Amino acid sequence: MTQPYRLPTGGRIARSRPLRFTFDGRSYEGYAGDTLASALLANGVHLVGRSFKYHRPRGILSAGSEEPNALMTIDRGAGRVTPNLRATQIELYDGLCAISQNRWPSLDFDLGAASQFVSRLLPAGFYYKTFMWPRAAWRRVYEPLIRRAAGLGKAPRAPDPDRYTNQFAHCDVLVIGAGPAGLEAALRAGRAGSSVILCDEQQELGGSLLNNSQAAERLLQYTNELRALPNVRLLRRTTAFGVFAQNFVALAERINDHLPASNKDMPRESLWQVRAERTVIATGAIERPLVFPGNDRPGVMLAHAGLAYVNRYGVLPGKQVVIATTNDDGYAVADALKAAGAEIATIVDLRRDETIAATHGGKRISSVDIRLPDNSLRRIACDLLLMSGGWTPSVHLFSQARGKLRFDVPLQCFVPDGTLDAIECVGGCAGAGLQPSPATQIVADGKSFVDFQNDVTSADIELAVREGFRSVEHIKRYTTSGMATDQGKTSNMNALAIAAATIDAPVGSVGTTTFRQPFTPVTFGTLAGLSRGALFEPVRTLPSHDWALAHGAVFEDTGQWKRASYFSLKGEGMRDAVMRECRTVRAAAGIFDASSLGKIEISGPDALTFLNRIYINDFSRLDIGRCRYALMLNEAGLAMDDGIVGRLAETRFHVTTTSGGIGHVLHHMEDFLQTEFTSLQVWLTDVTEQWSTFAVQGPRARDIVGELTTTIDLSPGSMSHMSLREGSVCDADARLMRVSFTGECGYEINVPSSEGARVWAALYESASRHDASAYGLEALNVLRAEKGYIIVGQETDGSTTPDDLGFGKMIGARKDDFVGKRSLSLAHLASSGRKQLVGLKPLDPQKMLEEGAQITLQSGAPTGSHAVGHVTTACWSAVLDRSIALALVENGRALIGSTLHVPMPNGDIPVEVTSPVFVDPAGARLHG
Amino acid sequence: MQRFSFFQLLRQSFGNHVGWQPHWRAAAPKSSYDIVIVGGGGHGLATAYYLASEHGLTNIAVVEKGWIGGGNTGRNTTIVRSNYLFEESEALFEHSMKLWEGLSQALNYNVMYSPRGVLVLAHNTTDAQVIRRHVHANRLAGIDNEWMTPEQAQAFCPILDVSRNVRYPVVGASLQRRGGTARHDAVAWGYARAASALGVDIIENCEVTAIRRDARGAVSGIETTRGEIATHKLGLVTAGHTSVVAGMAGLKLPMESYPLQALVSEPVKPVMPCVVMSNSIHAYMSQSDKGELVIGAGTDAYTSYSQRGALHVTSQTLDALCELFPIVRRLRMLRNWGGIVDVTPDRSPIIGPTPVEGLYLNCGWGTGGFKATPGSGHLFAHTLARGEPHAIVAPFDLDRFTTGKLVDESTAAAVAH
Amino acid sequence: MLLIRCPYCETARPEVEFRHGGEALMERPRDPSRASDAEWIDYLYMRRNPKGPHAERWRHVHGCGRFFNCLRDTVSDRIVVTWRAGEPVPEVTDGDGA
Amino acid sequence: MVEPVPSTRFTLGNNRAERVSILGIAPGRQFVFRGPREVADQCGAAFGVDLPASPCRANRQDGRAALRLGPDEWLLIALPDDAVLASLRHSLSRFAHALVDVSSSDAVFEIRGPSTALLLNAAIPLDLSPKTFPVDACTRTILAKVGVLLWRTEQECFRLQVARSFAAYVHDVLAEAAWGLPDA
Ligand SMILES: Cc1cc2nc3c(=O)[nH]c(=O)nc-3n(C[C@H](O)[C@H](O)[C@H](O)COP(=O)(O)OP(=O)(O)OC[C@H]3O[C@@H](n4cnc5c(N)ncnc54)[C@H](O)[C@@H]3O)c2cc1C
Ligand SMILES: NC(=O)c1ccc[n+]([C@@H]2O[C@H](COP(=O)([O-])OP(=O)(O)OC[C@H]3O[C@@H](n4cnc5c(N)ncnc54)[C@H](O)[C@@H]3O)[C@@H](O)[C@H]2O)c1
Ligand SMILES: Cc1cc2nc3c(=O)[nH]c(=O)nc-3n(C[C@H](O)[C@H](O)[C@H](O)COP(=O)(O)O)c2cc1C
Ligand SMILES: [Zn+2]
Repeated sequence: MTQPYRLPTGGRIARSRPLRFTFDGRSYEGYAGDTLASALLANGVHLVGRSFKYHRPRGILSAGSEEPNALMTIDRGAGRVTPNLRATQIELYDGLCAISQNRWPSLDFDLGAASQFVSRLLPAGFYYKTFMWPRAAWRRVYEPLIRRAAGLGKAPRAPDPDRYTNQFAHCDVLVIGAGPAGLEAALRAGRAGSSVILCDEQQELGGSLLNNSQAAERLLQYTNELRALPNVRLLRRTTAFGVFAQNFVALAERINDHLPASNKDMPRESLWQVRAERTVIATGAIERPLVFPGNDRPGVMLAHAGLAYVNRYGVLPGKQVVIATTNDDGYAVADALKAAGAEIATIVDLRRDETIAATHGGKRISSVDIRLPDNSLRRIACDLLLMSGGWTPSVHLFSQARGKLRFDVPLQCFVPDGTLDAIECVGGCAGAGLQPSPATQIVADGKSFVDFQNDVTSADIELAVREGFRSVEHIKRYTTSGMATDQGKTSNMNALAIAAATIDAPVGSVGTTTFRQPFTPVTFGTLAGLSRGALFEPVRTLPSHDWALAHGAVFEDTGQWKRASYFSLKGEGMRDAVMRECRTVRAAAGIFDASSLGKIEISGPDALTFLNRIYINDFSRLDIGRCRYALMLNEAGLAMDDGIVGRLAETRFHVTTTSGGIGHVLHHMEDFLQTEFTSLQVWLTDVTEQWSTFAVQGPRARDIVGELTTTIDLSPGSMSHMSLREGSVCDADARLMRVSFTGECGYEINVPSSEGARVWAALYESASRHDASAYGLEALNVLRAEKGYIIVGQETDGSTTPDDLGFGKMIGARKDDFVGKRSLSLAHLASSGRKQLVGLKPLDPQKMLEEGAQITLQSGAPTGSHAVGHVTTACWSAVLDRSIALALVENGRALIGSTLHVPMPNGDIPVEVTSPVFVDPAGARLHG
Repeated sequence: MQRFSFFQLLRQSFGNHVGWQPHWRAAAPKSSYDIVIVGGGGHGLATAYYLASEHGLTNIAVVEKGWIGGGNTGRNTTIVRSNYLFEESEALFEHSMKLWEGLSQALNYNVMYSPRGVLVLAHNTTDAQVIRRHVHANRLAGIDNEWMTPEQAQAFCPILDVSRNVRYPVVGASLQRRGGTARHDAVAWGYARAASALGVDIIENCEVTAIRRDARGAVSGIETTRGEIATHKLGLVTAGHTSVVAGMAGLKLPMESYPLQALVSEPVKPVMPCVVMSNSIHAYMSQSDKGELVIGAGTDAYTSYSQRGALHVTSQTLDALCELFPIVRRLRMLRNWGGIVDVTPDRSPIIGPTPVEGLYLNCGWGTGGFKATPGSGHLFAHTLARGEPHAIVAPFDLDRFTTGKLVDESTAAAVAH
Repeated sequence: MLLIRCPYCETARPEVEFRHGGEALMERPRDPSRASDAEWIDYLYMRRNPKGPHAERWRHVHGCGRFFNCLRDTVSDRIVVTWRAGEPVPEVTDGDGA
Repeated sequence: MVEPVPSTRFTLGNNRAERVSILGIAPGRQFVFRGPREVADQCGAAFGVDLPASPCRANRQDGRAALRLGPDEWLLIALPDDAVLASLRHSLSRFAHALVDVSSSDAVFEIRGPSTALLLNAAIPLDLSPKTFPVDACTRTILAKVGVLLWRTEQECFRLQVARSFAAYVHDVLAEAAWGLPDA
């Protein structure tokens, strides 16, 4: 028979829409409007999972997001496997496939349950006391065993194909929770014309009203009116999971997990990040379980969960019911179940000194032993035990917002103590309308579970206290109570009460553990949102990108930029391509897209003064139309960035930075300009993307550029090395600099970026006519290393001074001050024996060095020897046809000519220390 | 001290575990101590333990304002490694690594040191250069660290995506096999238990509110929420709060306190055998023995003592991890918290004496001091006992800021934690 | 994500538009070359790092680009007030500057 | 002039296209003007549009616009064939200021439709309600992971500028967000 426990009438399910689903491969039927939990109960399935540590059979405890037991894996096909979902929150859809967890080989027959027999050996914290011998066994034996046993569900094997989105939102009032309290708050604000967002984690608005068959009419009125208000946004299936500083609230909306697999034209989940003028927390209260021996058996359920299954889902979770309660709610629930046709076997009222002493049954409860006031035991048969230990307000969000709590004695729980600036709690969450529930004695011989999911018993908590763990935070960590996926929603108050009783301190003074977000677990994908794949991080491309793609470029990443590493012609390998490009540049010329270089236009009457204070150089004699290599330090005196400063006019400069450096450099400059050199009239404009920059380098560079401009006189007499001209190139406005990063005669053409691709194409045509070709980053690296030109970040490492780089003379000696100058005279920065930039030539010219390799004075240096330096750049020089390197070496300049050693795994490589300039030290090519 | 062992466990299990004793004595403050350690985190407790066990000094108190191990020790991502770049740091962290290897046995407390390997990923040429420089430096120093191809890295950590067509491809990685994780709480409790057994007073709920100094300016004692305590040697081991406590002695430090967040996922069956760190994309992850993925990132942008951070920082960590490990996108964040890390200008710790006589510092471990816990305690105990820095910690003195001899791992290394 | 009022844009803006600029009201020695090592290091590295009200700088880097000052409680992260660089520290009433 | 973004309407899934469209448009001529208020007035006079005095506001006239981006910074926008730069330079030559041609820097999108603000708020944390961000409000801000310039030109239309190398990213973010747009 299908759905034997479904009531003939009642509930909010759609009986006209039957749905099929499977649980552990068996097929069942439920209705639209069911959760997986209610549908399983309708089919009489109570055993739904196994506990974390002892693998005890577990049933459904609750009807909401607080569920600790009924965790399932939902399989929606490859990559769409989600572990650890709560059956009480999973909405039924046709074809739903649920799988139980933490059992092997099956839920019914689980070998892991054997751990119950040794459970005596596994009290709280047992693992701190053993598994220490022999030493290596922890890693090899014990830890792998523990790891295999632990963990709940299995992670999916394939990447998640679903998509996620994000929404920032602003409103006057955010209401969290759509029970009666939240609905009313939202209505009041909505009617007053405020913009309102009302969210609830459930599929239907209504909260506790959904469980009340008499309230259906009222609920409908509420929701109809809210829906009609255009200034109210209703977000169902949306959990408010975090409250951050300044009333910033994060919500996770589940958009399509409740729909059959076919419906995929929408994101799976959305992250709402809400800023409201005012937040109303109306998250209600969670019923507390009772702690007694065997309280974890399938068929033991929270009283109001029983009510919810009857009234909301039309399911009778049991026919013969025992109710155990500390408050009057238990009686109301009894009435409702009775009305639905259940037999109420008895009501155990803990206020009358009665308790549950034990439960019996295998995978489902079959009877309970009740200890009567006279200490006698009475066994009563039942198939359902409903319990109510009072209510715990859901103060999680209020507490996350750093709201203060106070212990309420009649309710035996913590409630909000006042309100916060923009946040208030209403309804059950504020402790309003909750049944008083006196503290009752907790009987606990035999396993009485406090934290169901992590299998923490009352004995574990007592043990922790006995072992000296008296702070609640210690007790939590030692026992792991409250650390499971439900974060102790049903257990924390009970754990506290037991701890307080054991320590013999008032519960209020023991305090709670810290509430942290998320309220319920949130999908990583939801938090990542749109940021995925190509959207994870912008890809920035150069003006020549499409051309490069078509010309065999192999790209590499520099920050966000994709830059050509080399151009592979007719299947050339990297090394061949790089060597060809190097030779071409030195023999004819090469063109290189340097557009990623940062560019700043600096103008204003005090621009020169400003530059003099920012760079180590003295620009006072830099004429209009000239440029200069410049080095910038941080205030600690260490090299930070370099570039070219070109003077366009008396009060205007064109300045370049490294490709990654622009943000950083501009920030640094603005910092000094705005807060230190405030009297200077200077303005900085980032023109990085205004200008495309193409380098043309090589003996024929002049011929190539000459073909593209008629307005600029390139003759060496007119435009010598380090000069700057404005004019036009390829009919585009251009800034042309004669500069070189290769040691060859070279130019950098700057044209407006909108013309970049066109000019590049023309440049390539012209270059081709002169036997020149494009070159990439790798060749550039070789060409500049042959000249001993540094790359900031490669030859420098955040501990490098100008003098270390051989730039001592570049420092404007007549300048009183520049950023970083004062630090250069600190003892260590001015000391001898610092690492200095030198060249290295392996004695065996064929031997390549590795970048980052260490350098020692002696050969065969034993382990632990001091490294006098390291290789910063290593490459094969095409023109010298040998291996060369740059390095930072202690006292390096004094060591030129001597031999040092580079220890490698298979032996030392002896190297000669040389000048860092390997090619054309006199600069004839440069100035040619 | 009641010895922990399997047999003890067995024996106690027959007595329903009523025979277990407190791990450490809940001491009340005495009127004076030879040395007072302020801060009951891993470093402070380790210091006390080594003072007692190696220097025979047992009239020692550790005063902790809350519960021991509740600071950064109790909220860190537990990565242990020693593959630092500079010789000074290599010596410091390797000293610690050696102690980790026998720590469970030394303390008779299973700290679950798990040398499962730490992979550091390179995503571009610069990363690769930096990481290989570490590998070379470490090999010379005798510290294990090896360079791996993307395929080798994936073989070691199968859920890693090493395909080339992703936004940040893995171009290589370094692996320190002896690196791994340890159980944070157990480290604090294990040191506390062993120190307590040797006579050290561990005093919880005892916040230092003032530092007393005599006419010469030397330390003479402290005021706490549990009364005054006299002492002539004070070791501040208060991590994120060091500026506050040092301020009580009129000291201003080169230090700022930032929020650093971490999070765990819901537990799942083992998917991740090692620790993976990626600096370019600012994230690192491992899986605890209980099954949660333990995840951390860079600090939040502003200084704060609020022990929480911003959601966008967490989001950015997770988007990066979902790119590196595509299967985790569907897993769920269970808990997200923050710590307060004390960051120095060169991201290296400060250990040693101060201009205030009798006042010693052990702080500035920033985002990466958990791994140093045993070594830091060991060397700081030596420094306190002898009144002068141990050679390994000498380069990490406060003076280095005045001479400019910084040990700047951050700029060179681009790797934290 | 903090909400920070930019005193130049005169509106409260999300934290991601800003960059933290460290402790405010630090004096760079007027003539660094005359500063002693101790004075220089004090400016360069020593920080108050207070627990409680903290005067700090922010830059509205993805907005108007200006540096400004801000008084924030580092325990609650509550922003008390923000003001323009170079202007006197405003009198703090209990209003929320954000 | 080659446009960084093709001037086409991007298709959005389902009926979402009716709620919002994203169009790449020509940036026109653009200049950054920096200088003190007095010079800004001169500049406004020469440009024919007063440079706004209130923060984050735009003034417009006859195809030209002046956006105040910072206390001493304005972005001047003119039509593509507007040769105003030379005359501006001339009128300002006596004053301390900066005037920088940035016409090629940015790509420009026009985003239009009843759900425009909702779409932008998928990636921009700013409050874009007409109350706080009315027509002719403008500012630099953050969209997903990049800095952008946002200007509300009509109740249901925004102009969004971004450095050209980020254009593809911004477009793709908006397209993905549009696909997952919540109900209005
Ligand atoms: C999220 C996060 C992740 C991290 N990840 C790693 C990692 O993977 N690997 C790694 O090596 N490191 C990591 N770290 C850093 C590491 O946690 C710390 O460097 C280390 O734990 C510091 O230990 P400690 O004992 O010095 O400080 P703490 O454990 O913070 O102890 C300091 C103690 O001082 C107490 N105290 C403060 N003020 C007073 C007072 N006035 N009176 C008395 N007591 C006081 C505090 O309550 C605290 O208990 C991480 C840190 C964080 C926050
Ligand atoms: N029998 C009792 O003692 C008891 C228990 C609860 C409520 N009530 C009565 O019901 C009324 C309380 O109603 P209420 O509105 O305060 O509570 P409620 O339980 O009716 O509603 C709370 C709602 O908040 C939602 N919610 C909780 N946490 C959430 C989160 N983080 N994000 C999104 N949604 C979340 C829940 O799904 C639920 O719909 C009171 O009048 C009270 O008397 C009584
Ligand atoms: C390595 C590690 C693993 C953790 N695992 C869990 C966990 O499984 N469940 C949990 O609730 N918290 C876990 N936590 C977080 C703690 O509950 C807690 O958030 C953290 O110690 C910070 O303390 P606080 O949140 O009380 O301030 C873990 C923390 C660490 C450092
Ligand atoms: Zn601003």
